[in-house]
Amino acid sequence: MSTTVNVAASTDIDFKLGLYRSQVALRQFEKRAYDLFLENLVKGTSHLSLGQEAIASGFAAAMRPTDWTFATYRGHAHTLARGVPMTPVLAELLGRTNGLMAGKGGSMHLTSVEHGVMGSYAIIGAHLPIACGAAWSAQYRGTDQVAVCFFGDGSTNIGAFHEALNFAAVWKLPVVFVCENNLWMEYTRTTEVTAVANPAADRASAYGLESIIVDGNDADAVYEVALAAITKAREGGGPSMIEAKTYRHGGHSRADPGKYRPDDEVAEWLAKDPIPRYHTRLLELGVPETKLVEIEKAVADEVELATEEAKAGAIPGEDLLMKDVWADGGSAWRN
Amino acid sequence: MSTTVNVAASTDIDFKLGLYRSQVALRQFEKRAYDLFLENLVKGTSHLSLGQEAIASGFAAAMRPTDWTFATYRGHAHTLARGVPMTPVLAELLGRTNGLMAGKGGSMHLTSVEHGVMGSYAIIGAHLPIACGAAWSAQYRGTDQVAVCFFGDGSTNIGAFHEALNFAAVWKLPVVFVCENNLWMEYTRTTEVTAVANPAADRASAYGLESIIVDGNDADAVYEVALAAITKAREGGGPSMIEAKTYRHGGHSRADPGKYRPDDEVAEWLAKDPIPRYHTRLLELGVPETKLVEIEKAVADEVELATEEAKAGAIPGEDLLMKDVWADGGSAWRN
Amino acid sequence: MAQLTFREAIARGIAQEMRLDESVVMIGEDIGAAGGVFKGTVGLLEEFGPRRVRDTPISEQAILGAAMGAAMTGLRPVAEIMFADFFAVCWDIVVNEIAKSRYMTNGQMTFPLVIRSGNGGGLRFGAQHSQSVENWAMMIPGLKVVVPSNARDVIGLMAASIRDNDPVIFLEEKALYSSKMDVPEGDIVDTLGTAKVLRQGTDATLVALGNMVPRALQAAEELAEMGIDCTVVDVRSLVPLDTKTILRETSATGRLFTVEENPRLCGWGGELASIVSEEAFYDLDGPIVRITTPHIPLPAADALEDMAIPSIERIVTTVSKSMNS
Amino acid sequence: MAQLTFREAIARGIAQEMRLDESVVMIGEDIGAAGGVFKGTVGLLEEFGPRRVRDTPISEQAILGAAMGAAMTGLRPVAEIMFADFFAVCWDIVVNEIAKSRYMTNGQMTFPLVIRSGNGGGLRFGAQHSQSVENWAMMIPGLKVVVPSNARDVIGLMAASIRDNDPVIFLEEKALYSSKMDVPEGDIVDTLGTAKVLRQGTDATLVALGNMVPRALQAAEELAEMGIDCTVVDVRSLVPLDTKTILRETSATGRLFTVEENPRLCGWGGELASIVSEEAFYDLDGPIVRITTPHIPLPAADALEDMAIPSIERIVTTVSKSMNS
Ligand SMILES: Cc1ncc(C[n+]2csc(CCOP(=O)(O)OP(=O)(O)O)c2C)c(N)n1
Ligand SMILES: Cc1ncc(C[n+]2csc(CCOP(=O)(O)OP(=O)(O)O)c2C)c(N)n1
Ligand SMILES: [Mg+2]
Ligand SMILES: [Mg+2]
Repeated sequence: MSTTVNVAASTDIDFKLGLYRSQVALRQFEKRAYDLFLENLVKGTSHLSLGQEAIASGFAAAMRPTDWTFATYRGHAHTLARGVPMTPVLAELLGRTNGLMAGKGGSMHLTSVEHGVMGSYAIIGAHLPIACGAAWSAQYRGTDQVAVCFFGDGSTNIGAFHEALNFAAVWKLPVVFVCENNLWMEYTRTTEVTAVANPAADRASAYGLESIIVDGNDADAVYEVALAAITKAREGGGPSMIEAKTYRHGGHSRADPGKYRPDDEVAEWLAKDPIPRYHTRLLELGVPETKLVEIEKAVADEVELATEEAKAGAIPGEDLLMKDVWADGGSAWRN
Repeated sequence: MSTTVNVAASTDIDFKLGLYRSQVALRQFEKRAYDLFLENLVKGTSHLSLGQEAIASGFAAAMRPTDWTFATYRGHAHTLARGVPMTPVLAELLGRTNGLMAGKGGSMHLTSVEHGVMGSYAIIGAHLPIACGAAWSAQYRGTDQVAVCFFGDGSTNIGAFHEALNFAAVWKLPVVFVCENNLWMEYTRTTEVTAVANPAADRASAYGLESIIVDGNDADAVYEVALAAITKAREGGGPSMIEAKTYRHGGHSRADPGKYRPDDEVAEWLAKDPIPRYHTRLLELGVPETKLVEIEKAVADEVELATEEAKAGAIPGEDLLMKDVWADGGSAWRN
Repeated sequence: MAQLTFREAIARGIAQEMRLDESVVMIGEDIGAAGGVFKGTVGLLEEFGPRRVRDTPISEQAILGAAMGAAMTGLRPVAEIMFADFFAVCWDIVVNEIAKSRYMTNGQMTFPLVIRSGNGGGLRFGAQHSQSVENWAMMIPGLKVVVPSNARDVIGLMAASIRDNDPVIFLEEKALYSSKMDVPEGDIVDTLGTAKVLRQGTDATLVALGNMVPRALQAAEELAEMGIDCTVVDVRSLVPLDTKTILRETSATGRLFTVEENPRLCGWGGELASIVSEEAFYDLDGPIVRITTPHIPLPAADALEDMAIPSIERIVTTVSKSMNS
Repeated sequence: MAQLTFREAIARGIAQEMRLDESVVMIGEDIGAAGGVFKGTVGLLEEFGPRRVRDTPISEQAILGAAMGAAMTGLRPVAEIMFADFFAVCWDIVVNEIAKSRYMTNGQMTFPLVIRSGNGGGLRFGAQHSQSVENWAMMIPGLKVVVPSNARDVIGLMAASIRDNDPVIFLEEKALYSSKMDVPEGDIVDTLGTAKVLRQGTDATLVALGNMVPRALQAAEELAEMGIDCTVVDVRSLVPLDTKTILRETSATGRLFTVEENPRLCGWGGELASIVSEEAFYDLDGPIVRITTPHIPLPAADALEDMAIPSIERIVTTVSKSMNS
């Protein structure tokens, strides 16, 4: 697989249809996840990326299967975008044995090593240094794998962010840091507690990096900037940091209605919803509406099937509880 | 006490003689501390500021007695410069009951609350957020106290640095961060592991702060920049970060000869020794050599006396061991 | 008397002290307008204003560093670490700085501060948002550790913690936030280092903490029906530790069972076992038994989490089996 | 046979494994040209080059994050945290990430990594550079914890730790770095989870760890002269824990004494006490006694530090007093 294939692809309608499908899939999946949360079938918590799909989809399109994704608790989209099937993801949310981690991780910790989804991390900042480690390993072993690490705007104020950025820059690691700036932390506006206007981009120079901002609600734009950064990393050019401007349509987590946000701000961003935008763009490029409806329908069927399969999953038992603390598969701490 | 007094003083010979005396005192004290270390009277470890005295002295001169200093394990100079007498500091290094903390803290943790020396911290980065807290308290209580926080070049790569800088900027706290850039961490050159050339100054913009670099081997220059930053903080203008370029004459700690550093680099910096430089400047300003010799002699006597007094201090006993874990003076964790 | 939830009790306890003492200030993430992620600080911004109730960036080291610096210069901060698991990102400030600085400075500094945090499991949040960290803190000289088990105690122990001149780690059991009870009106101030005997029995002593207290009590009821009459002690604070009550109640029945939510190794129950097996050895009639979460990270799925954390059923089975063997 | 210091044994143990396995890499502050602040890595840069022995910025979270990310993708990193106290600045990566991720991912990931660190007191470094953190790690499910007490064990346990597919916290007792012993030539590989009986007695069992092992042995000699014949067990690894040996040796003498450098609360000795008082209760002839540093931060002055950490004299006095009462 070579990067030129991808570059060519970006001008290609089939490629764009793929990007559309990906975004629609993330959207429909998460809407379903939300419904299941309200039905009390998703226990615990869940953080949706509704409105932010263009970023996960655009990056995934620019990555090779052997590349690595590091996501946060808001990681459904990043997991699915890499090709992980819907059923195990949904089953994981439901805490079933057919879940991606058999229910042991839950919504915040989606991981599928076989798809290069190297974990979702629920402690702010932690995965930035961990992504550096994967990148170091690629560098050491001389593979040309790249690690892509997603995090939020509010996460730029924690210590691990700083350590990872400097470390990656000094070691020239093949890692791409992606700040999804959706303007808000949980219930607090990030600029109220951040010394600069662009929490990631305005700090790139502190690590000798270029300041890169992209419209995170435009999958094509995301794809272009992603491909450039990933290619640079792959070719030994070291890390990049990209700040993607976006917005979450819903609340922070669970059933949060997000009422702390001004109505006009929400309205402004709903108007910039990446999916209708991309839909319009495809129509303008001459794609027939029926083609798009067909995609949406296919996704809806996939979600339906995944829901059934997930709900049919077994409830995990004691065998799973005591399994895999250690590499030998067990949990014994004594003889 | 008002800032105008200090501003006037900076052009005053007596003030400059005070700065000279301060630097000489720090130098002679630490040379003695080193001798006592070699005699195995200073147990544990000790980190000297030989060559860096102009920074501690210049800042102390710009501070009011009610202001606060936060120092590192390399904190002898910062402690003495604030007016803490030599005897308790030396006795602390010797682990005696007449030590500043009766031997319980040791060389790395010098603290004298009565002099505004709010501790010396031996975990890299930790005291930057703590200094923010003192500054917050001044802001909250409406006093015009300022916190001054010293740290090394290598310390700019740890998470706490980042968190503190952002926090101070957002809350507009009266705190001045001072990076003493002596080019080296323990045995590694800081630029080898840092993404930017000026580890503090090149990152100021990441916190919306001005980039400020000063010749750390020129006490007058340090004083000027310190006074400006402290005054700004005192007047509600928020934090500053200053990078002072300097060099340590000796090794990192204990008896380290510092052989990892190139000879010519050491020679270049020895030629920039702040004390002979200041000596020459004073002569050029018309101060008679005898006056300077007199100061040096007075300091030597002070060091001699402190040595005797420190050595005469008692060895601490069990009463001290079990004292002051808690605010009630005791250490009981049970009834 | 008013019915009060555990989460409402948090705000009431803090408010009680903030009204009395201007030096009490609050700092944390989303504690202001949002009222805290667990709604433990609802109403405090409104009553005390943004000068005393301050939202912060996601910078736990800065939060606790600020609390420490403020405490050493005269304030009495109440800091929030949202989930107790996040202590791991600011542990240095807690254990190396706050806990040690009074001792290292030979008493020159005091640190009258409280660090509140949502602790423990039961909410299906998975391994990084469900830990019981009371033992992390108990292990560190210089920290006091308080874990209330009901709304009334929340108020009284919160007041005592804020008034205390030492750093207190105040752990709010997440599984209890929505529990309710009648709480008297007016100021409530309790005393740290006092365990409570909630039930007096003759056969065995169950010592429990936090979220395990209601379970131990319920188990004791069921055990009573089986003919095993248990004393139940609520530890309430691990440091200071009311060893007097625990030793007395253990000696009286001759049997000690600890009920701990933490994974087994180095839990507070081990410490109790060592104290009892040294100081009340000759009063013991049988083995000391610990009922804990197994030594594993907490799983997310509800079914798995329920198996992991000591249940009433497991307490009943373990005690009855051991008493009948 | 060659006389080897404890610090030389560190480098020898690592080199032995690096020669065998290209995936073993080292990361830490000043570990390269400087050979480590405690000179535990001298010669490794020279033999293995800067690709495999890498100096880092002062960024402990980055160091351990890097080790974790590398381990999950096929390397076997040996990371250094210079002083064990500094675990507090990167504790999240250790406890929330490294320790839990295998379990959370249902075994999709393994973390074959070793984190070495200079542990404990005795060097007059004061409270922030002298802590014993073995219990911090023992407390966390998903971590193995190894604490060797002599140069030969350093090599064998280091090799075992590097070969182990789980994360190992490998604590190097600072007070032992300059201790010396005869060590056979050739590769040495030991087994984790095996305690060693260093002395066999009939009256009491002393269980010790790390720097306390030579003291317990010496104390046993002195106690023997007083007519008290002690078994001495070196725990060597806290996780996995060789409870078989400890239970057997305790049951044989009927008395257990733990010798712990850690401040008292929640130390491993408490865990042992709870295991023994549950599983060997009927074999015990008297109280279980723990000999620990009092629950205080460690003071810097030599005189004070010597009073704080269990001394041979204190061990002798405590054991003899308890045995004769
Ligand atoms: C160390 C730490 N502190 C606090 C939290 C609680 N928390 C979870 S998400 C979140 C907001 C994060 O905001 P941002 O980085 O902008 O990401 P977003 O949720 O908007 O995607 C907070 C404070 C956490 N998980 N970890
Ligand atoms: C968190 C942490 N990591 C590592 C150390 C060990 N250490 C002590 S001083 C030092 C070098 C610091 O260099 P710099 O910040 O430039 O200060 P300098 O010693 O040059 O004054 C290191 C790595 C520490 N004390 N704390
Ligand atoms: Mg956000
Ligand atoms: Mg330096």
